[in-house]
Amino acid sequence: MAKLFAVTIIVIAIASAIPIIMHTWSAPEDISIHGPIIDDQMSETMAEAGIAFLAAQFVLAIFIWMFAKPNPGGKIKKFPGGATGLVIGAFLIVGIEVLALGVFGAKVWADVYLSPPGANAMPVQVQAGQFAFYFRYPGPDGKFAAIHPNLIDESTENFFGIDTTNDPDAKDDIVTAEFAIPVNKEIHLLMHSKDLGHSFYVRELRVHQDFVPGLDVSLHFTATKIGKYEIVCTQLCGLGHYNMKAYLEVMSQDDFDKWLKQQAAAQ
Amino acid sequence: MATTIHEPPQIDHPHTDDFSNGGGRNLIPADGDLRLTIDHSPPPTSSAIWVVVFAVSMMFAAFTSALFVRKGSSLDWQSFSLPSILYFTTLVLIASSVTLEIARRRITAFMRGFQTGVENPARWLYVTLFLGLVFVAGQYVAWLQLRAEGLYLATNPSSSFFYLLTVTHALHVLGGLGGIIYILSKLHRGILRRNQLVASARYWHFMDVLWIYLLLLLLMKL
Amino acid sequence: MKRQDNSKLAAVSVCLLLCLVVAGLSLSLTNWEVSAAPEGKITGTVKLDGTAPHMKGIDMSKDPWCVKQHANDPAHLELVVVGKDNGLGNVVLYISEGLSGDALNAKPTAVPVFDQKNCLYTPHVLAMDVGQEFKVETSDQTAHNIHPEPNPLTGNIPWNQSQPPGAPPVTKSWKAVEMIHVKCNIHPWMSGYFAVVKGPYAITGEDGSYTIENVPPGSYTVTAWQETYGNQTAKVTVAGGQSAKADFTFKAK
Amino acid sequence: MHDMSAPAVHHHAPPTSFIRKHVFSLDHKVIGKQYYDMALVAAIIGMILSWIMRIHLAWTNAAIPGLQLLSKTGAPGGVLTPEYYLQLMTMHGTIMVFFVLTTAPFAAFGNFFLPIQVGAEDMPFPHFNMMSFWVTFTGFIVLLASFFVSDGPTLGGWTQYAPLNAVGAIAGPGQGMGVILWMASIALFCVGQLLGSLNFIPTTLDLRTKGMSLMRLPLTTWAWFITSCMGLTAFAVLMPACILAILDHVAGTSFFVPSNLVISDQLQQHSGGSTLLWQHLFWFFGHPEVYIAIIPGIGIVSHILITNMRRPLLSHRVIIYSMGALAVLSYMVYGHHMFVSGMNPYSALAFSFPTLIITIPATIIVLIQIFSLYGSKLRINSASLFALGFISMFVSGGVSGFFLAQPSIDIMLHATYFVVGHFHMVMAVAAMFGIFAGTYFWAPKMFGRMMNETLGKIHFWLSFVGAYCIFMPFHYLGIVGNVRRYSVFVDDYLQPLLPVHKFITVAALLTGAAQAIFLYNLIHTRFWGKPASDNPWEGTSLEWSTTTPPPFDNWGGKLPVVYHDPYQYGVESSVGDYVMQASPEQVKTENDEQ
Repeated sequence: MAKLFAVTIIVIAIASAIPIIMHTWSAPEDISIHGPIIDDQMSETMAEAGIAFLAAQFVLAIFIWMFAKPNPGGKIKKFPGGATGLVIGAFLIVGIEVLALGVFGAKVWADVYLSPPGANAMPVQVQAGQFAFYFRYPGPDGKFAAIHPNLIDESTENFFGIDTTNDPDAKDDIVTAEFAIPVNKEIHLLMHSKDLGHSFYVRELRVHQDFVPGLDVSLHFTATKIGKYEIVCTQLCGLGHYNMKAYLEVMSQDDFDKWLKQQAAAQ
Repeated sequence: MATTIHEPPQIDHPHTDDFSNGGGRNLIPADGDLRLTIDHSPPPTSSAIWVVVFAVSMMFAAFTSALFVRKGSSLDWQSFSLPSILYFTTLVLIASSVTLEIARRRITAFMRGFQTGVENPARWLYVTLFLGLVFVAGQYVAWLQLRAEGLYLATNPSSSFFYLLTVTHALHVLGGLGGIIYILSKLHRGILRRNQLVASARYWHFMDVLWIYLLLLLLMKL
Repeated sequence: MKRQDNSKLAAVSVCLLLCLVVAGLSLSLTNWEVSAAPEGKITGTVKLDGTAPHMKGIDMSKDPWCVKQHANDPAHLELVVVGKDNGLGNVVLYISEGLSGDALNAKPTAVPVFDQKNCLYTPHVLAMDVGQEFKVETSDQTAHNIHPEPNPLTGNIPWNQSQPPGAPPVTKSWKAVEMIHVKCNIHPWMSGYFAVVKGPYAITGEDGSYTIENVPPGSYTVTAWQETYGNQTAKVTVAGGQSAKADFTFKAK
Repeated sequence: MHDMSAPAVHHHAPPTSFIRKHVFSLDHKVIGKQYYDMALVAAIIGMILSWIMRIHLAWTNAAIPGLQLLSKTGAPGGVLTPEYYLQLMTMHGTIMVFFVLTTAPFAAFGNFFLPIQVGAEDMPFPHFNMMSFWVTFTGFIVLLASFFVSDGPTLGGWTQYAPLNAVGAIAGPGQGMGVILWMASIALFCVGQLLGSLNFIPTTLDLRTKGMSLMRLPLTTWAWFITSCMGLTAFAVLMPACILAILDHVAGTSFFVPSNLVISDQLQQHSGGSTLLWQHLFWFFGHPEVYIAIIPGIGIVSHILITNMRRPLLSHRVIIYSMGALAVLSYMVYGHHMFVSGMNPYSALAFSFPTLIITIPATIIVLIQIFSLYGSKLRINSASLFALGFISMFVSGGVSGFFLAQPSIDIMLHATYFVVGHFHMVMAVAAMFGIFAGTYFWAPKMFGRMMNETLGKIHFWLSFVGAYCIFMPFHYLGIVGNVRRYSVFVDDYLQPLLPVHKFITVAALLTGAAQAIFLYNLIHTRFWGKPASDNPWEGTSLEWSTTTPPPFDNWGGKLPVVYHDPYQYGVESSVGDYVMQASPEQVKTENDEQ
């Protein structure tokens, strides 16, 4: 029984590791400028955690294999070094490991989150609401019209509650359901929630940020590859949470200009 | 191989100690051979009261941090001045702590037999009880005053926190009054134990300190 | 013999009386309509004065299934639906004053159906009587939620429930007169109305014409309600078995 | 005046009526069993809910026969609606976290064994102890009641984030009465557990019998003591948070709801609340809660392993200090749940390092447990198998913590199935294995009868392999970016993952069905099992010194006296390779603490 158990643990450990090593399921290819360092940090952690996982399971299995016998009259033995050795070992190995991960991870985090957006970053506002994202481009004047919550009316497609009759800034704001951006251009995304907590998650962009109702947060990124990607909500927001999404279209600058014109005409 | 050193000393009943229902660990170990730790633990009631004090403190700490976060998070905070009756109730509560301390000493002395035949030791407990009720009534008057000013629970975060903190505190004070009534009934039936008295007194003083803290918090932050 | 005749007469009259009672009973039980004067109807057209406002297109890109359904037929808002000759569609007409008794309280047995089709509501406005049962169905392969938002003060209770593809219809009714906005939160552009009225009602087709059937003779105020332009009223008198006419014109803003 | 110097009679006589004996009992053993039974019922409900969710995830349009009877609107024709999926998910999480993982290893086993293991007759405040159970039970009933309100239980997830939890029915089904019942239930639960801590702490500190110094307490007692200290802090914070949320909900205050929210086109009246405030308060409770669920498991597993290895762990003290370190650190790490929540990015760094550091005491515990196996005489039985399975699960779930502790990687993994896999392994399955191990180990003492070993082993194999089959693939899904809390996978990129979900569902159904073996074994044992001897496992701690089952006052009027450290195995004594704590016998080689 004990030997079977030991073998089971080893088989499970190896079987668990295979899909990771073979990359059977892996994160999609990165399309952002800041993504590669996150991916590196990820694979580094994967290697360290994987070794720790396999080592611990193997040692557990081997000890179960070796010592699960009645052995009447036999004396118990102590692992050389005892608890002191283990504690020192844990402090040294795990301590150094987590310190390394922590320091490098902090650097990655700082690179992503603590750097200000560039001066030429293109501002786009995204508004999350039950259960859709809407995007707003400031138009030629570069200014976003003020949001009047009492004017928000989805049945007339006034998703942002902008005052088109009285507010001059509102005339050229372009509101879309799709998020189109030019490739290789830094985007400064201003995040606003209309109702509840939502989240903005694009796997390929390595971007993930919650919307905070009552507080506008922003993030910035640069996409490097043309294509169509999914934006999904990851913060439970109600019954339609599973279907709260939008599409990110990374286009060439020409296509984007064309698209924007087309959208402006449709307003 | 093994040798039995002596018959295991069995204890007939652990609760022979006068006023404590602390475990048998309070007894001095009978045998020198064994690595026994002499550790005089207090009766469970007194550690329990610290547990209660800690839990209540955590709760009010949570409310306090909520108040700080809430006040810092937005611009809709409207200050208002506290109803002046609160200063009166504060004095009443402090006075009640003093009377309770007098009562505690008298009852302790009475139980030790130092002052047999002196005046009814319960008298000061009744005074404390009365002062406690006056305090709660005073808080109620304060709420009525705010209501008259049009400040309801949901009017503004400041009034929300005011009601929240004072009502929660008043409920805990009522709990303390329940404790005093419990002590009184035990006293009259002659089955009061000192640690119960001490525990209730500690709780009551804690309510006192907590109220002063809350008053300062409300004064500074509201 | 005279006595015999009398007794015959008595027997006959008793028989007649019995017949009358039976007839009366059955009449009262079957609500035999012959007893009342023949009912009339109100017809007319609703038109829009001016140019129809531009109805924005709907970008359904959040749900690719919806996009696919509208690949060849772009969807647009239905706030104002104008047909030929400026006929105004989706206008609810009902008798707001003058009804009484049975005509007011009669409940139609028909069950109107509100379908969710291609990520839009069909019909856009569903009219019904107070207490009348209606059905909400889905023809779509994507889940919707039906979220009517009545004013809580009217006594109508709001509800909000999903209908996944293939789910059985939801049958409901409303307690009070109200124009209730209904929306789907999963597809925020989906917007429609439950027009809950008392008594006979009609809704205009795309050409703006309507007919309110089963109106007993009398003088009435007819109200026309359009979701963007609001209410208009007209006085009409319906004669038994006749059809009265009431036309309405809404001004484009 | 009466004579006030008379000592009170603390000793309560055994009750005779059925109600006082089995229902409103003051006996900590009966209360422990009541907690156990409640947790069992809760676990069955929670598991059935997980089945329904898994079936729905794998075969979205499949009708589950009979489900429409539970809710006609939630499951028309037996097919789950998106909201009912979320409602069941919320109930699954809440029931499992609060009413199974907290009550079974802590309140159930702790109530039964803590007083016995310290050598006390009962808890110091039996009335509070009784209240503790009945308040918790009321909380459970209130939670279940939300299944029967018109629009069903809340759908906000077990974390109940603001402002979804505070804006009312406008936010969707279940957000009206469902939320209020949830908040009330959890507030009651907090009160119940605070009353429990009120008993656990003084019992451990003050009611230890003669000779029972703190370091002579078994690891289980230490685990329960540390857990109750944590509970005292955590539940005392969650309860006020629930009160604030209820006020926001029913009284119109704005603690958590900010201004200018437009929900379903309707402008809300609240103003200026802070949504992050809820998250801070919740996770200040929530992260310690994870350790409240797992530390008793660590204690139970250590206790069982020691008995079955026939040797003490390499160090008694280090395990205790490590558990203490886990408890203290768990309050400094809660922010790692909020890396992408919009809180200050600098505080993400401040929370990341303690989160990584907390792996050190956890690693020490695991290493000591594993390396104590070296040179032991391991006995394989159902209890020790589950204990070893616990270690394996704890390691598997623990290493994924390296990822989630780092804010930069959390960008990819936050709110994905990776997180779900992580906490299910480290907290749910591991804690469950601790409960199972404890049940097989202590059933003789609790019920006076031996569990069936063969059935126990079958149960173990199916559960162990099954749990890995269910929860390992969760990690792979998470790495791809499969978002959690989705009722249907409509997204393009999630479609190719459906085969994995189907595999998980089949594994979950089989593993769940295997729990029927346990249930049968448990019920059969309680009524018809083989009667157990006083010390079937040749254990040393005090629970094995008393009779099976223990008498009403645990010791038959004679308190034990403690002469030894708790785990004197591998010695030579008159009874075998062990000497009991309460045995005055002196043996040649005591296993002293280094």
